[in-house]
Amino acid sequence: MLQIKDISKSFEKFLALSNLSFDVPEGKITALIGPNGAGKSTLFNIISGHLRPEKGKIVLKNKDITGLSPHIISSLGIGRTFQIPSLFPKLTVKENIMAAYIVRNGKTFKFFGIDRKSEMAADSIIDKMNLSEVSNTPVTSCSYGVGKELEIAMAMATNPKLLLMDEPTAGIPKTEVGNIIEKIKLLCELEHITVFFTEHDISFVLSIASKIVVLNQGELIFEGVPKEAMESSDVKEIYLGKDA
Amino acid sequence: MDLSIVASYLLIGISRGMFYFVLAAGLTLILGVLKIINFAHGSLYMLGAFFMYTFIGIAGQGTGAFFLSAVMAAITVGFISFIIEQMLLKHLYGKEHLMQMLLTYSLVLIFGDSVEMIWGTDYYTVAMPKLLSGSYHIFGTYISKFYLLFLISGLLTVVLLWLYMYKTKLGKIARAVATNRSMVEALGINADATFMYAFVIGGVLAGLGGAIASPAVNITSQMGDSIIIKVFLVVIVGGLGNIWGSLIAAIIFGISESFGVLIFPRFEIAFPFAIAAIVLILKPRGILSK
Amino acid sequence: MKFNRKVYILLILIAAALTAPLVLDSYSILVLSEIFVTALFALSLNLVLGYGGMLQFHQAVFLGVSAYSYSLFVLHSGSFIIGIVLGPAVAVIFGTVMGVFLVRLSGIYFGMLTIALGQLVWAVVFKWYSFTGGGNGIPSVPLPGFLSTSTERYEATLIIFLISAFALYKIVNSPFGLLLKATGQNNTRAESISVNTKVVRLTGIVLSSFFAGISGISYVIYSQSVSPDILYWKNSAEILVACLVGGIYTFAGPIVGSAVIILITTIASQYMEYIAFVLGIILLVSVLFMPDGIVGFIKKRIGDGIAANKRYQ
Amino acid sequence: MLSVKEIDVCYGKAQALFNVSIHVKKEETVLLLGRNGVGKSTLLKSIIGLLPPAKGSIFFNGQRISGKKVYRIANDGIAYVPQEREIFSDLTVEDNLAIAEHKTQDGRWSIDKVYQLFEPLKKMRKRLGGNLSGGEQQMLSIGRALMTNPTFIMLDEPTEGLAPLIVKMLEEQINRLKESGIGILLAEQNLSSALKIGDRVYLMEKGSICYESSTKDLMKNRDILNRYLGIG
Repeated sequence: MLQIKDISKSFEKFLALSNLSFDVPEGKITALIGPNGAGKSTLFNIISGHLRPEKGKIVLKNKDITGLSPHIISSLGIGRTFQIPSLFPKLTVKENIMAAYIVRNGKTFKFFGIDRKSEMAADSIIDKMNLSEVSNTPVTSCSYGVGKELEIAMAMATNPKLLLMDEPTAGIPKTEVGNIIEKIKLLCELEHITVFFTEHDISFVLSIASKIVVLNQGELIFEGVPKEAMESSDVKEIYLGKDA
Repeated sequence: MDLSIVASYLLIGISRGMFYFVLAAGLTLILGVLKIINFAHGSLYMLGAFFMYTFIGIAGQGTGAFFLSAVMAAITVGFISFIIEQMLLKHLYGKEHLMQMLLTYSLVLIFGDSVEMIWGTDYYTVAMPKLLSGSYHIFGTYISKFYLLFLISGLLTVVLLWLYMYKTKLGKIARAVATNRSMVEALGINADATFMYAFVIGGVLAGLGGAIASPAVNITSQMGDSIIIKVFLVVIVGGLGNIWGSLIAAIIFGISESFGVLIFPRFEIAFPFAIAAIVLILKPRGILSK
Repeated sequence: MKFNRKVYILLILIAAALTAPLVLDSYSILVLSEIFVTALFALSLNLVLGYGGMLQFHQAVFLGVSAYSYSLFVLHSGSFIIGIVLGPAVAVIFGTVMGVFLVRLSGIYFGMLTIALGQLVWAVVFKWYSFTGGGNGIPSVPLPGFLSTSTERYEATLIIFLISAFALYKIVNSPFGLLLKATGQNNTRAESISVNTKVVRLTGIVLSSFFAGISGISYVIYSQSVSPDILYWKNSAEILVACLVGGIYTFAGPIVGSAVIILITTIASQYMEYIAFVLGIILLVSVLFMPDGIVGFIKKRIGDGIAANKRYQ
Repeated sequence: MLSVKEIDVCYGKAQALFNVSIHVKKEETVLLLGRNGVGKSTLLKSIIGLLPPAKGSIFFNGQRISGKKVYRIANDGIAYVPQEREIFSDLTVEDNLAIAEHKTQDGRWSIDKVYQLFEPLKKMRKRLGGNLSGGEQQMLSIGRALMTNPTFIMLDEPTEGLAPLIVKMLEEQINRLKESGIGILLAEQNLSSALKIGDRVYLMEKGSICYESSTKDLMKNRDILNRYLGIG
C-alpha cells in the first residue's frame, strides 16, 4: 500500500530521520511506536505533504507522491487524524463532516443553495459513529472525547484508502479507550481502510495492530509482528535501558 | 546625473531613514516583546510634537531650550505610555491579536480628538533652533543642518537601544521574553514588568520622534496618521521584532523617498509602499530572513 | 415557527425601510442611506474577515477603485450603465491581482501586505492629478436621470443593499461558504480534507472585492462625489471597526455595527464636534467588555438566558 | 518539602493527569518513571505553575503554591529544567545564565560556579544559545536553573537524546547536586541512569501514579518493571 523508501530529513543540524525504509501493508492496521523525538510526527508530516524529505521517496500504490502538496496527497486517498483534535471549532459537528464531503462531491464552488448529498452522507456517518446527540453542537462546546471521535468521522468522510492516525487515544481517560478501539476496527474491517497509527499505549498497540514499526532517534530498529517486538532486545533496550 | 547631487540625496535619504528608525525602533520593540501591533504609536508621536510645542512655549527659543523641551516631551509621552499599559493593555495580554490591535486603534481616535480639545484645531509650528538652521555645504550642494538632528537622534537611538538590549539585564530579559515568555517566568522573572518597560521605552522613542520632527512639520492632530503606516511597513520589511532589520529597512525607505523625489517626484509617496509590497511578496518574513 | 417569525420581522423592517421617505425628513433619509452604503461595505469585508479569517486591511481600495472607475467613465463617455458595470469589474480585477499574491501569506503578514498594496493604490490615486483629480477628487459626479431626487437615491442604496445582502447571505450558507469558514478556522485541517485552500481564499477575496465594488457604486449614488480619502487606510480601518463592534462571527454583526456607529456619531455630532473621540470610546468599551461584538454579546446573553431557564424547569 | 495532593491537570479539554499525588522530602532525590506520554512532563509543568491544576493542590515548604503565578513559584525556590531545554537562542551562553541570577541570602550559585560544574560552557560563553549542541544546551539549561539558587530542582529527561559520554558526565553532575543537599525530582524513561541516583520512585501510567516504592524495592520487582516500563 504505502512504501517508505530511504527517507532522510533533518532540521538545521538535528537529524530527525535517517535512511528510513519500510512498508505499510494494505488492509491491515500498522502501528508506529518509539520514544519522544524518535521522528514519528516528522514521518507523518512527510507522508501527508506538510514537510519535504531531503532524500528518499514516499510511494502510494506504485505512485510516487513525494513532495506533492497536502491537499493533493489528501485527494489521492491519504486521510489524517491529529493527536490534538484539529477541527473547525466554530462549525457544528455535522458541518465539520459535511465540509469533507463537499470537497469529495466536487461542490467546492457551489455558491448558492445547499449540497443535499453531503448532508445525507454526514447524517449517515453521524449515525454510524453514534454522534447524533451532538450533531448540531459547535465543536468548541463539545468534549475532548467527541473531538477525538470526530477526527475519525472526518477521516472516514474523505473516503481514504490509507488513514494516518496520530495517537488516537492520547488525552482521553482509560475508560473511553475501548470505544476508540472499536471505531478503528470498524474503519479497517467494514470500510476496508488501511490504518497506520502512532501510539504511546503499548497494550493498546498489541491489542489492535497486526504489524509494528519501532523508531528510535530517527532510525528504524524493528519491523515485524507484535509478538516478535515484545521479544526484541533492541526494542527492550530503548524502553528499559541496557542494564534492565 | 551629477555625482555630488547623488551623494547629497543619499545623505538626505539616510537622515530621513534614521528619523524613521527612531519611530520604528519603538514599534518593533513593542511588537517583538509584547507581540502587539500598536496603532497608537503614531498618536504618541503626535503627542510628542504637541508637548514639544507647549514646552518650547515655556522654555523659550534657544538651542538649549529646544533640546530640553525635546527630552521633556519624550518623558511626558513615556509617562502617558505607562498609564496606557497599566490601565488598558495589561488586561489584554494573551487575548486575540485583533482585540489588542483594536484597543490601540481606539486610542488613535481618542487621542486625535483629545489633542483638538486641548490645543484646538490650529496648525502649529515650532521654530528651528539657531544651531540647526541654515545649511552645510557638502558635496558641492547645500544640505539643511536640520537633517543632522535626524541623523544624530537616529544614531543615538541605535547606540542607546543596543546598550539597553545587549548590556543591561532588563534588555536581555526583554530579548528572552520575545522568544520564550513562559521559560522566563519559570526562572522567577516577572515578564509583565518587562512588557511595561518595553512599552514605555517605545513610547519615549515615539515622543522623541515627534519632538525632533516638530520644526520640520505642521503640528496637527492628523500628523501621526500617515507616518504610522510607513513605520509599520518599515517594521514588517525589517522582519517582525528585528531591530537591526528595522534599521536597514528604515534607511532603505529614507533613501527611496529621497531618490523618489529626484527621479519621479510626483509619485514619491508611493515608493515606500511599492518597496514594502515587493519585499512582502518575495520575502514575507523580512529582508534579513533566510 | 420561530423561523417564520424571523422572516415576518425582516419583511416588516424592509417594508418600513422602503416607505421611510414618506414619513422621515430628508436629513434622516440621508443618514439611512449612509447606513445602507456602509453596511454593505462592511458585509463585503466580513466575508473575508469573519468567515475567511483573513486580516484584510485594504477593503476601502475596492470601494474606491469602483467609485472612481464609475465616476471617471461617466465623466468622459456619459454611459451610466457601462459605468455601473465597470465599477465592480475593476474592483474584481484589483481583488484578483492582489489576491494572487495575498493568498500565499497568512496572519499578520497578510494584513501588512494588504496595507502596503492599499496605500500604494491610494498614493497613485492621490497623486495622479491629470487622471483622478488628485487630492481634490471629483467634486460632482453625474448620476442617471432616475436618481435625481434624494428619495430615488435613497431607494437605490436600499435596494442595492437588500439584493447584495441577500446574495452574501446565500453565499455564506452555501457549500462554498462552509469551506471558506473551514479554511478560515483551520487552514491545515482544511488541506487535509482535500480543500485547495489557496483557491478558496482567493475566491473569497474576489467575491469580497466584487461586493465592495458594488458598495462603491452605492457610495457614489449616496455622496455624488469621490475623493482619495475613500481609499485611505483610515477608511479601511473604520469599516473593520464597524465589523468588530457589531460582531464578525454573525451575519448581522457588520450591519448592526455600521448602523450603531453611524447613528451614535450622527447624534453626537449635533452636540459636539469630537466624533472620533466618541467612536474611540465605543470601540474601547466594546473591546474590553464585548469582544464578540454587539450581536455576539446579545446572542450569548439570550443563549445563557435560555440555558438558565432550562435549568430551572 | 514538596507535596502534590490529588491533582487533575488538563490541556484545554484533554485531561492529562488524573488524581495524582506525590511528595518529595528535604534533600531527597525522587524519580518519576514511565514511558513517554504518560504525564511526567505535565506533572512537572503543573508544579512550576505553567499548567495550573484543575483540581487538587500543591504545597511547597508547607505553603500552597498551586494557583500562584509562575514567577512567584520559581521565586519560592523551585527550579525547572524542561525537556526541550528551552534555551534562549538569541542570547549568549553567559547572558542565558546572567538573566536567571537570583540572589538569595545563602546563595551558592554564580556564573563562575556554574562554569566549574560544567566546564565546557566556559569556553563557549560568548556563543549564542541557539548554536549549542544538545548536550551543551542541557548543561546550560541546568546551569541556568541553578542560577536561581533553588532549594528544589525538577529535571525533565535531562539525558534524552544525548551521546553516552555526555550522559555519563551529566549523571555525575546531577550526583554532585544531590550531594549538595538540593531536593531533586527527576523525570526519566531511561531507567539505567535514573536508578543509580534515586532514593524513591514513582511510576506513572496514562496520567496516574500506578506504583510507588524505594528504588531498591523497584529493582527487585521484575514484574512491575516489565509491566509498566518494558515492552511486554
